[in-house]
Amino acid sequence: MIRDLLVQGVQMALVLILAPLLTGFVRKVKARLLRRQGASVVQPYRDLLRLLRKEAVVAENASWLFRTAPYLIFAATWVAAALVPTFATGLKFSWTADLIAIIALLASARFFLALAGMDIGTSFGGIGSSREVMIASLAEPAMIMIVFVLALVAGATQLSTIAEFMLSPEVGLRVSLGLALIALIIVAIAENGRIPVDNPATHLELTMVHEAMVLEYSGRHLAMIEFAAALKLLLYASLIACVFVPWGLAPAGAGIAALALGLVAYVAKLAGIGFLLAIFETSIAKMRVFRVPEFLGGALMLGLLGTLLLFVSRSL
Amino acid sequence: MDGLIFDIAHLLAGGLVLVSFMMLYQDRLYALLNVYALHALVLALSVAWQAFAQDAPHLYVTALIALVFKAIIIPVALHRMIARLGIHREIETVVGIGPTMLAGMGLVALSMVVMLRVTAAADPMAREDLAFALAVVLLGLLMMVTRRNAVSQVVGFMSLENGLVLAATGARGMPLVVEISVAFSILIALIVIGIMLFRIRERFDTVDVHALDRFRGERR
Amino acid sequence: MISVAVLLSGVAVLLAAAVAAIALKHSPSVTRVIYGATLIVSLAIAATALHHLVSAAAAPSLIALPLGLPWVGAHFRLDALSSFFLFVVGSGSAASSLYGLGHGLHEKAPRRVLPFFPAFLAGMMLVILADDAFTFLLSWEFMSLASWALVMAHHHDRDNARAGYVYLVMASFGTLALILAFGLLAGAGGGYDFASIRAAEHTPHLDALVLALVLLGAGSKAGLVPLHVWLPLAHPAAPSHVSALMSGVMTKVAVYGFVRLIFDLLGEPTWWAGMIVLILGGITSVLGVLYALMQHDLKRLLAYHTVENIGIIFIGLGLALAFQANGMNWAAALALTAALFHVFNHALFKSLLFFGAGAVLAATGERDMERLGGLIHRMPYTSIAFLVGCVAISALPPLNGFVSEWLTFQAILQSPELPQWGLKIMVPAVGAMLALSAALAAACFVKAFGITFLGRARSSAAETAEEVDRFSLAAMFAFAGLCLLAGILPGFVIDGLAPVTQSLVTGRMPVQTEIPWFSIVPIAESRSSYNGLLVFVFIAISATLAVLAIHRFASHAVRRAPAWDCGWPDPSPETQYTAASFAQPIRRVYATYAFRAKETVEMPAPGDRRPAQLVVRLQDLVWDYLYEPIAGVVGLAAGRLNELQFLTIRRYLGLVFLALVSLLTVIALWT
Amino acid sequence: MSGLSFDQVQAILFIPLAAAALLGFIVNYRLGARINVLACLLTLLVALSLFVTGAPPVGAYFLIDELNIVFIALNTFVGFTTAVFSASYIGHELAIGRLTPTYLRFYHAMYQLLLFAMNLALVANNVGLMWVAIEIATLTTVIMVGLYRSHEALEAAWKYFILGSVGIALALFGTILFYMAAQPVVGEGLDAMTWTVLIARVAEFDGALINVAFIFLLLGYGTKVGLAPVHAWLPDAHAEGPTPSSAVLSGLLLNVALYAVLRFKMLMAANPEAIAPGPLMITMGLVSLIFAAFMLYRRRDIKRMFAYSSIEHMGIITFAFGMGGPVANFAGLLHMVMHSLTKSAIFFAVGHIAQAKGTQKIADIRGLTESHPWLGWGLVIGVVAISGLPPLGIFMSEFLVVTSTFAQEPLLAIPLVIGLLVAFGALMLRLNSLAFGAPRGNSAPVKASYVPMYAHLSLVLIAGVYLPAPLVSWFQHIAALLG
Repeated sequence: MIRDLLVQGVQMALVLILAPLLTGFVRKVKARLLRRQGASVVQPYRDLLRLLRKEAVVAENASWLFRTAPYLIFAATWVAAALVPTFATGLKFSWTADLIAIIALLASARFFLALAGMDIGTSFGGIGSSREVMIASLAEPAMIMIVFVLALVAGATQLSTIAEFMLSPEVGLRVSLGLALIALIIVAIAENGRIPVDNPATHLELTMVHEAMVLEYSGRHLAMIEFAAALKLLLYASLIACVFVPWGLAPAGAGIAALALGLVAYVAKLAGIGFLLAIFETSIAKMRVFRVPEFLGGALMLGLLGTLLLFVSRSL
Repeated sequence: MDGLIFDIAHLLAGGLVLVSFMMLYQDRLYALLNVYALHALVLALSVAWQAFAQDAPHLYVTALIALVFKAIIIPVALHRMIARLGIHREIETVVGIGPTMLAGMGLVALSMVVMLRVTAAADPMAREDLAFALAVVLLGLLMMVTRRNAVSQVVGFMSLENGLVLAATGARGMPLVVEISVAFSILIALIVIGIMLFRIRERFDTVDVHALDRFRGERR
Repeated sequence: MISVAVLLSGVAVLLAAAVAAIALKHSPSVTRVIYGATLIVSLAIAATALHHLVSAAAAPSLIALPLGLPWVGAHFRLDALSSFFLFVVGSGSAASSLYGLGHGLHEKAPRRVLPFFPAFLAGMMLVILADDAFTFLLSWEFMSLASWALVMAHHHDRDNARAGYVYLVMASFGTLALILAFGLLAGAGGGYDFASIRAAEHTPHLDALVLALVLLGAGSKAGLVPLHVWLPLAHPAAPSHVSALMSGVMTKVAVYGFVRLIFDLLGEPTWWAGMIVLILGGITSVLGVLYALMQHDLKRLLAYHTVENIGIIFIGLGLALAFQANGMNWAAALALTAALFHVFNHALFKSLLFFGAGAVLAATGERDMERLGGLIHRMPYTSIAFLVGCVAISALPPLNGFVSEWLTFQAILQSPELPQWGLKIMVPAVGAMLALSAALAAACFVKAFGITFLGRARSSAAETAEEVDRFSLAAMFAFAGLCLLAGILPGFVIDGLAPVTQSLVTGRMPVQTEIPWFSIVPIAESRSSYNGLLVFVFIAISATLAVLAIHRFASHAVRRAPAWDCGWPDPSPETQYTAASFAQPIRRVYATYAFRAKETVEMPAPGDRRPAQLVVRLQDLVWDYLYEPIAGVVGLAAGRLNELQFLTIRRYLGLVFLALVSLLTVIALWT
Repeated sequence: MSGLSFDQVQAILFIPLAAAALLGFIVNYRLGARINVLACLLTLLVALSLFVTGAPPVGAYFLIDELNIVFIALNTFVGFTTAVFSASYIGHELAIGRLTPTYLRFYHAMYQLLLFAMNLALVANNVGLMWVAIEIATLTTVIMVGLYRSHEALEAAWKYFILGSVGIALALFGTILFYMAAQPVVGEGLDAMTWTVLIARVAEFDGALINVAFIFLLLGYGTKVGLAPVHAWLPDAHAEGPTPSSAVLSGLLLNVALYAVLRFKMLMAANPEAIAPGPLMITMGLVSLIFAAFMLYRRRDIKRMFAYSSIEHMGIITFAFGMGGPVANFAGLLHMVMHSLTKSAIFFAVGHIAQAKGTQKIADIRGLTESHPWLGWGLVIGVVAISGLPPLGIFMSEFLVVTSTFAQEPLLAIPLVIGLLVAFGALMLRLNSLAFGAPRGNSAPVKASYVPMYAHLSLVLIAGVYLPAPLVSWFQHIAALLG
């Protein structure tokens, strides 16, 4: 019992600790790929600490929603991230939320973020919010279709169960899973506001989505939002790792050694995913906002196709 | 004797249909009225014959009404009215005389077909009478429908009514025949008076029914 | 016997209240008296229904009165299904009455509202209690009529008059369809009481016709696309607490009608019935939310959104039919539970949102979102309640909307075990539609809340708005609280629904309240589970932790400053994003196909001083291609036939003549 | 006992006749109106006493059975309420000078004569006598329709007169044919026209002959019922006559003519060789229903609109009787009673509305529920009732008609339902503008008698929810009689 709680606690702390590191790592790799020196991988930690220490400048007509939203967003994202198996499955509270609920938790976070963007009543806030919900309106169904594929393959929406199933030999190679993986990557890119959907580094007004929403934030509020963004990136990376490269995951009730092994494997997987992400981002240009629906619509179609193909392959 | 009675009744009823055709053929009002008087005369004869044949003296009253009222009073009254009101002497027909006659033929055929199906158990005289009466009724209605002039419509109605009387008298022992013929005479009188009234009130230029329609409550 | 008698006497009190409202119309306290009475009666009815639902001895309670159709009588019955719906109706009515206690004082034409409000409640309750076809339809149409009168309360507004007209015609259409359905079900024998309908054998081709007619009848009342057109016109036109009832509760009565007829009376379903309902539900949910997104009128947006939720409910019902047809009773129970749970949820949050919209309307006199904004400052409590409603309706955890959608998804995931290919393929596609509509719903309510309550005021009315009265707030917070409760403790609701599913599809979900930590598990824990309570607690703890930690160890200083806005702040509220501009990206992506949206920019020539204009034209294809042609045909026929009013006497005689000759010909040829 | 009963029948006929004669000499309008009401009340009481004493034995000329006692009760009741309404209506017309006492000289006498004629038609055991009575009724109403002596009124009366005369002629021909059919079987003379004799022996009649007879009777009396396509007199006569006469026309005269059709339908049904009368009646009923439903849309005159609504409902009733069977016949009877009560209530409302607003044009009347709440809501309830919405009585009859049709002939239910819906759409469209919206035109209160209107409407409301068991079993009995 205590041990279960402990493992769960470790997981919660782990995602918190690793999230900025992953962001820093991606930035570092990107910089190196561009033949820049780049900031240190721990730069995000420094940024967060700096922001936390500063006083928050809040617009005059900001409401209570503006000030509470960052904490809610952070909390929802953190809870979601903590529920994804990272180094071990069968966590104490893993049954609290299945994959659909995790996605919905992220949606809650986005809901408040979009509202916060509109609170001050500026045109940039509105532009960001409206684009964000438009993108989400496609990304979420695409994600649900991915969940369908996984759930139909594994017979469950519980991530631990899915991961365990993926480890078992009966999975085999399936076209549907490949389609789901591609779709998941597309969704992950869109959800995290990475190139080519959004550019986390831009402040060019007409192209930004996420940054436009958080334009008015500063100080600790901004820190919370940035932290949540980093957690979200980590969450998606963990999700891909846990579902598609589940090797090394410690099963429920595993010993310390297995846990340690899982931890190492997890960090390695994250590094790999971060590296691939950086390569992908440097090799591609940002697309126009209204190309994004087509991009995400592709993901939705892939997910649906994956589901349908599953029936074909099952009945054969 | 029976054969002769039947033949004469048949002849008179057939004559009534024939006169109905003659009315359809007329295109001048005075002539129409004259033919109508003939129609009424034939009816009176027919009714009288029925009274004799059925030995029903009360039918003589009906025959008398037909003779006096329909063959004399009404035509004369209409004559004078036409003269006084200066109505067009021509009858405006909706379809030509020819097609009307054709339609009339069709109607007579129809009434024969309809009536002769009646089982032979029925009194043959009544059967023939009914067939002719139906033809007269339909021809009268056809006349009302194909004539624009109110006077000729009234004449059409009156010939229709003659058909009814023919049928009623043909029906052996039918009660209330006299009463009905009186009631109808009153009805016709009212219609004629109505036409006069409309004229006298000088609200309508002619008694053409067209003029009435101009005063419809709900105009397009 | 006892409980249904109690409920009927409650309904009688409501009807008496309607009469009293007419009698007391000059009394100054009539508003308080009537709403107070309806509040008490509704609460009592809801409590009785709940008691019947949860009490173990849930044997149906029957009563027959010598009213209604002479040789049938008026039968009333309280079983699990009706007690659940009666609870929904009762609680919705209670909240609405509570709201009316305060909101009703703003009413400009109370005499046109007060008599009909209790009558409307009584009508809805009678529909649910009715146990024979005649009583059912009588109450059904009475309910429509009473709500029509309420829609016509503000009859000076031309739009309302039109709304009332369209509403009543559609309602009558639906009733006629239901009459036909009952005619089919009862058969030539004329056994109009439900017991004999249930006992009768039904042939399959009859099933199809009954299904079609019930979809027309109940679907038109519920607002299934393409029969939804009256709904967004009529619901907003009524006074707000009535809108809440119409949207939140009356549509549920329609769902009840569907469930009662199809699940209960028709008996064993066929799989394609499920498929049809499923497809209709999917289309309805997506189109409904897209319609809603395009609206700038707050109440109309909510009304359109009702269409979406009805779609979700029908998806659940369709799934239940499909599973039941294949003997998968446990899955059917899951799907039916999901649908009924959503019925309950939607009643809660849609009423809540309409209450909020009514509060905004009362405070500002505006329904147009383009003239609102910044109300979070002026109406803090309303905005909190409204926000809860928005989160709940957007199906976000940890509130209740998510639970029912999650259950629906879980039901969808059982589809591989269905044998029919059509269903196998259609169910995931409908799942995608459901996901799409859920995501769009979130977008829709970001817009609704963001434009109305956030930002800066767009009109002086919004700038000077005042918080509404305590009764209105009490009603809103009561339902907001229920939304949260149902969201974090869904197991109780699911268990409460078990008798209903047991009676309809002879299956039930596993007992939830015995699972530790109040988790819900539809099938097995390894497959899927959700725990709203823990999610709520975790979020609360983590947020609190973050706040405490940051305020303790880092900074808690706040400085107020002008908005940054990338260095270009503009004090004019016009520079804000509007409702239309917020919806623009979504309009571009979806509405181009769904509504043939066209944007045209009118750019005046240089030197011309007119402002440039962006005109957006949306076509409602359903209206244009379904209802306009029908209206056209009726108009054409009326125009053509109308010439028969203007014939001459001669021509009329001609008609008589023709009729006579043709009948004689028929006789001549016939025999 | 029998002597007493026979007196009742005589009284039903004698009271109106005597009152008519008396009223012919009374110049004073107020006195006339009072005597009129009183005479109607007396007749009503006598008619109601029939329920207590039971049906008297059948006579050669007069007959009281389960079927016509309904009609008689309805006739005398609506006659009485209309007389009450008429008193206040005509009073107002005199006050504003639209009518002068000269015009009204024989109004009340005519009213009583009309009631007499209708009662006579109902109690007649002789088809010839029935025909005579209906002709008298027609002539009387022609004069009442022409009461205002405006162009429109005279034209309407003229149209009614001509079309009615042709109809009457056709009906007479049909009657003669029936006599001809009966004569070989029953023998010559009165017996061959006595209904009770006919119904007993009709099975032996010549089927082909009574087929033709029925066509003439259906068209002839159908003209009076107002069935399309022989309806043409009806809208104008309703629109242009004084409103009490419209109420009596719609509420009573149409029923009386329908009663005549029903009597012959019963005869037809009893003859094995004759064609079933059902299809003919169903066709005419449906044609009337659908035709009138569409005609409702383009109406600009409020009274003419409700006249078309009468055609529509007569269509439904004829349809129901044509369908036959216990349920449909029951529904037809119920519908007929409900329609009479509702439609006359509507005409009561409309009459006062037209007086209040000074116009019958729909476009000029608006917002009645606001300017004249009692009249406006009365109209709303009336129209709601007439369009078949619950909880009013017509809903029940329409429910029964539709369901029984659907059970017997599903395909026929479709045009029926379409017709109902189209008519509903039209009525509601007009109701919307009449009763709601900002009031237009004169808003001055009007002196009106609301009692008849609301009395009718409450009866209709009660019937919609609760029909007393004796009434039901009685109606069921008649329905069985009708076959």
